[in-house]
Amino acid sequence: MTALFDAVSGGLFGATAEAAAETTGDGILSGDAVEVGYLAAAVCFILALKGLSSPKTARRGNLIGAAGALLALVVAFLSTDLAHLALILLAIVVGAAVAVPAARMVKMTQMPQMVALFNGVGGGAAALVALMELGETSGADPGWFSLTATAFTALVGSVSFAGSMITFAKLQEIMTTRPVVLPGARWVMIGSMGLAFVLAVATVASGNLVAASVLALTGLAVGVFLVLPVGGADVPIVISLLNAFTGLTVAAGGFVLSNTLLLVAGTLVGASGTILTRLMAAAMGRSVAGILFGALKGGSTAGSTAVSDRPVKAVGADDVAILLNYARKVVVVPGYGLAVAQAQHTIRELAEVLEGRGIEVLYGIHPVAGRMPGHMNVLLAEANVPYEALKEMDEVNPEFKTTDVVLVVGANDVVNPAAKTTPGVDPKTSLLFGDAQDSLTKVLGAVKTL
Amino acid sequence: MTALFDAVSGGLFGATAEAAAETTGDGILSGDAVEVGYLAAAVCFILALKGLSSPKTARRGNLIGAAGALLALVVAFLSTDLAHLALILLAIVVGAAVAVPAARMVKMTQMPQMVALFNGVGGGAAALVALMELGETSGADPGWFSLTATAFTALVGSVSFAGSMITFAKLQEIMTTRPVVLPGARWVMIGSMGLAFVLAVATVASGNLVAASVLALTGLAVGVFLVLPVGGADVPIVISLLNAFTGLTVAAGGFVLSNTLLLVAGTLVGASGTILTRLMAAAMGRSVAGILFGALKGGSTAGSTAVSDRPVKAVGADDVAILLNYARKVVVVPGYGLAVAQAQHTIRELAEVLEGRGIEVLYGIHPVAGRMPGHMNVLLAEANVPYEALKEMDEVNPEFKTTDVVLVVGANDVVNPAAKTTPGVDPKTSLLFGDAQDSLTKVLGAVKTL
Amino acid sequence: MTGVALLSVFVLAVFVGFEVVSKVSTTLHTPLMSGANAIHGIVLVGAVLVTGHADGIGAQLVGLLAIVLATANLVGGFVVTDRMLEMFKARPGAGASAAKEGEGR
Amino acid sequence: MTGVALLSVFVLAVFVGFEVVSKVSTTLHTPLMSGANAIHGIVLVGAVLVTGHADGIGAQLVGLLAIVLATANLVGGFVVTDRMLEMFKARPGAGASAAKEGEGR
Ligand SMILES: NC(=O)c1ccc[n+]([C@@H]2O[C@H](COP(=O)([O-])OP(=O)(O)OC[C@H]3O[C@@H](n4cnc5c(N)ncnc54)[C@H](OP(=O)(O)O)[C@@H]3O)[C@@H](O)[C@H]2O)c1
Ligand SMILES: NC(=O)c1ccc[n+]([C@@H]2O[C@H](COP(=O)([O-])OP(=O)(O)OC[C@H]3O[C@@H](n4cnc5c(N)ncnc54)[C@H](OP(=O)(O)O)[C@@H]3O)[C@@H](O)[C@H]2O)c1
Repeated sequence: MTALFDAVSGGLFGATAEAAAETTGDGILSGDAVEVGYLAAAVCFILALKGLSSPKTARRGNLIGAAGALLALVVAFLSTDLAHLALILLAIVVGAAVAVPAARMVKMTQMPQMVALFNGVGGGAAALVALMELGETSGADPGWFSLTATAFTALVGSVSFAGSMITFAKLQEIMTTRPVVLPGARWVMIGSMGLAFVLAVATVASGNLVAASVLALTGLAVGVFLVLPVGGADVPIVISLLNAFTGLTVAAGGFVLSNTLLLVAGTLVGASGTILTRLMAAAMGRSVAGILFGALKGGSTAGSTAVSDRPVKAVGADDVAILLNYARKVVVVPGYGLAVAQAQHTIRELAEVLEGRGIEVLYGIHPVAGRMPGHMNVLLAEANVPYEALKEMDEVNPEFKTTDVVLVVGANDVVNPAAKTTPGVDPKTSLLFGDAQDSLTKVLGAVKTL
Repeated sequence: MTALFDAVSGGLFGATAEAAAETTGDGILSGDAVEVGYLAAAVCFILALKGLSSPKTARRGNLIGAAGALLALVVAFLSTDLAHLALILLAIVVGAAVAVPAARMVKMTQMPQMVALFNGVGGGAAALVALMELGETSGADPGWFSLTATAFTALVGSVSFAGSMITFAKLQEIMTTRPVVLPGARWVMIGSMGLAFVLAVATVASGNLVAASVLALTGLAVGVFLVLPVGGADVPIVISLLNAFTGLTVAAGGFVLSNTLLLVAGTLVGASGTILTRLMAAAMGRSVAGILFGALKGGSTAGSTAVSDRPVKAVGADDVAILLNYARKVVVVPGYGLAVAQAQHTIRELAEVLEGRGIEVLYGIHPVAGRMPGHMNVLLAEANVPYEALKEMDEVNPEFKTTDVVLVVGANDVVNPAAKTTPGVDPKTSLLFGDAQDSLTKVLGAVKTL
Repeated sequence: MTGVALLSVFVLAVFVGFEVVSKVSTTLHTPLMSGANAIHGIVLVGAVLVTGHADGIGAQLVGLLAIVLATANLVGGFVVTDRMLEMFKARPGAGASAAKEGEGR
Repeated sequence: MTGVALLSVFVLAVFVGFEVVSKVSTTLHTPLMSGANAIHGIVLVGAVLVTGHADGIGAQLVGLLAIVLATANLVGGFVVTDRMLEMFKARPGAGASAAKEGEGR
């Protein structure tokens, strides 16, 4: 017992402490000042996540996070004597010059792709950092603990990179949004995971850069095969999962570099991302394992698409307008179709007209309507719908008792399986076929003339 | 800037690291194994607090905490070569032999005293530990950081000890429960706080054991004068505050000894105790500063006791029984009087009889009814009232709309100032005078005969 | 551990302490306070270590006193908390209406 | 920092991460995910430090690539989150009924 612990700790802590000395010893700031600076940045990140958890403080929270990142970067530059300073600054400028316009100009409906893309490149960067650090320390033995963290970073960072790129391609409709199940995919997946395991063991045992690099390449394959069989409806959950993966990767990178800030920031994201993923999966009534491995077990992860034979009541825009006009309380249930048709402004205008006539209008937001959880909130907020009117599923369900009309806009897919919580879907339901934008514009015109 | 930070960190981190080596270097377990053991114990404490935050997991949480403490103690014994082992074990046995029977035999109404007492001795122990550590390291300079922690521990530990003892004496009615405002108390308080400040500076500057010991004695005086002017009604808040103080003291002790476990455990208690104190103060509509210093600013902290001239409607037990019997929904608001009269079993029996007749019975618990927050819950739980029937103020307030009878048992004091949230206190109120136990027994008998 | 490491641990523990109890219901205020009270009795570990390294007879006596006090805090705290919690049990199947209301929120 | 210190910090950060987001409303899931996504872009600090100590030209190029990618993650993440949140504003005085309902809970 004692002997074991001693052996472990010899390998475990000797080299990391040395590495810390290496990276924080020779700059303008003392090592302790650097650590205190990193701690302050970590606190900023915690406050950022806390702020982001409440609508009133969300924006300030994000700014606090950005301030923390800036502080950390300044501290890093002052912490040690950096070679190639000009090139490093240039690379930062290039990265910012690409990302800022992209982030500024992206359309609201394309936000999810953007998040997936940024997540992927972050994971890729973490994997590259771990490989480089391994290359640098090739002489000394970094110890099994640090090597395990290196292998983890290289593997999971690559998985996150490749998975996010496939997700991006699916969302951007560069490739099909349908689940892709290649013949024998199951065996390819099992094989590449096995290979990754062997390579990870080899990396830890030998500290060999080649083994770690091949491990990273295997990670790319794992990432691709992990996300390919996921159907469009499950994509939001996968983005959240990959986000948590990148967080854990960065945390492992913190162990590799003995850097508290990477450790805390990555762990925060990994832990909160895991919770978020579970919340989302629970809201859709799915298990994360089912989403990832369901397709491989046979069939895609998309729901059954058997067409029901029940007669539906098709109505025109005028009928809908009349229904709305003589209601006292209307709940709008927006869905993916609202985003596709960019009809958020029209629905807001319609709601305002109705409110002008004393009709109460609420929005019932299914947690996974749209392409990401909360996508509908962002979209409606863009159209200046105040967030007080946006109700979550739990809040809005009791409202239905006193509601006269429920207007389901491009959300048949979320309302249908949710039939148990949304009463009266069958006989009292009328369908207005057509594009959400066209139809709503017609309804709006009809309401105005009443 | 750089020079400053370097100077700071020289004093700051040199000696504490050395102290760590001293206390964890020479035992059966390696230093790292000890740290991992302490970390596991710290995790147990976090899980304990998490568990204690939910009724279903509370008991398990407490057991997890106890298991963590046991683990930590075993690790401590194996961490270093301890002298006087037999005496140390004997002292532990003595402490346990005193505490366990006391904790087992205490009556439910006397729990608050017990908590205050245990809290006080913990604070005292922390102060003694800090003084001893200072005495041990008298040769070397422990650095300003460690000395600041020492001064904090000695002072706040003593304040917590003395304050808790006064609280105990008040609750146990060894002394008056009225606020005690000695003439010139304000100046004594200001004087002893000033003296404490001077002594703390002296301790940090000189590292002198005598200065630190006098500081601790001054802390005793501060503690006494802090709690004396607090009225009985504010005592629960003060217990909570002193609990947080002891937590912070132990955390500072962790800095003094470079012991992660004391640091984490103490900080957890300090942080959670602070939140708890604020929650309680908010529920009573008081500020913590007002409670502590209100009496000194002039007058006691007890509420005004001006007798109202409004006519009251006095009724007999039979009338109450009839009111209850023909209600559909009854809310019981228990208070301090229920505890004093030990009437919890009678009220439960009454509720069961009423429920047997199809009447819904809820308990509306004011957060600070009784002698401690949640005191009523503990008391009613003792009488086998299920916790689902216990409603907090926020939950029960909407219920009043549909409630026919509100039975206020020994809680006139909490209901009265809360008149704004409890509708209809005035004309619809009837009073049944007498001891809670007697009266309830009469009411119960009357209900049974109906 | 070095000073900065202790500082980092302290800062994170503050956040954990704040967050963990911020959701607690008033029903559990007394047991929570009592449990937290028990936890800071872990100063016993500090008392044991310091006493085990104490030199003079005076320091030893003070140390033993600290151990007695800390043990009372630790052991007594957990026992008294357990006694409180022993009594918090759910109604055994009966009281459908109360249980329903409990879930209705 | 030593290995155990890092481990302690890691464990505490896990608890902070779990607790901080466990109360978030679905309204904020997308911005929260996006903000968390930006935060892990702080791997830029690691990329800068490693590149600043890189020896070979190959390692330097890889390091610069990592810096570009990490910067995109960090900067783009915060900007896109801010854009999302820009749109979450309370109704300016109007909509008394909605506001009332919001507080009613
Ligand atoms: N498609 C994707 O790339 C993607 C990506 C991520 C997440 N998701 C999620 O997956 C779910 C289903 O995905 P999917 O690809 O199978 O979507 P889909 O079936 O093409 O469309 C989903 C819903 O949107 C409605 N819709 C689409 N275009 C519309 C328009 N122009 N006007 C009005 N309504 C319109 C559809 O209405 P009808 O029932 O009337 O056809 C349907 O109810 C979505 O709810 C979304 O949450 C999809
Ligand atoms: N007293 C203490 O040592 C102490 C300590 C800590 C906290 N507190 C808190 O301080 C508040 C007021 O303290 P206090 O000392 O001024 O208490 P108190 O006035 O003696 O009693 C408070 C309440 O309990 C009722 N009560 C007392 N004995 C009763 C009995 N045998 N049967 C029925 N009802 C009985 C009183 O009813 P009537 O109005 O009918 O007299 C009054 O409403 C209490 O609510 C408690 O939360 C008190």
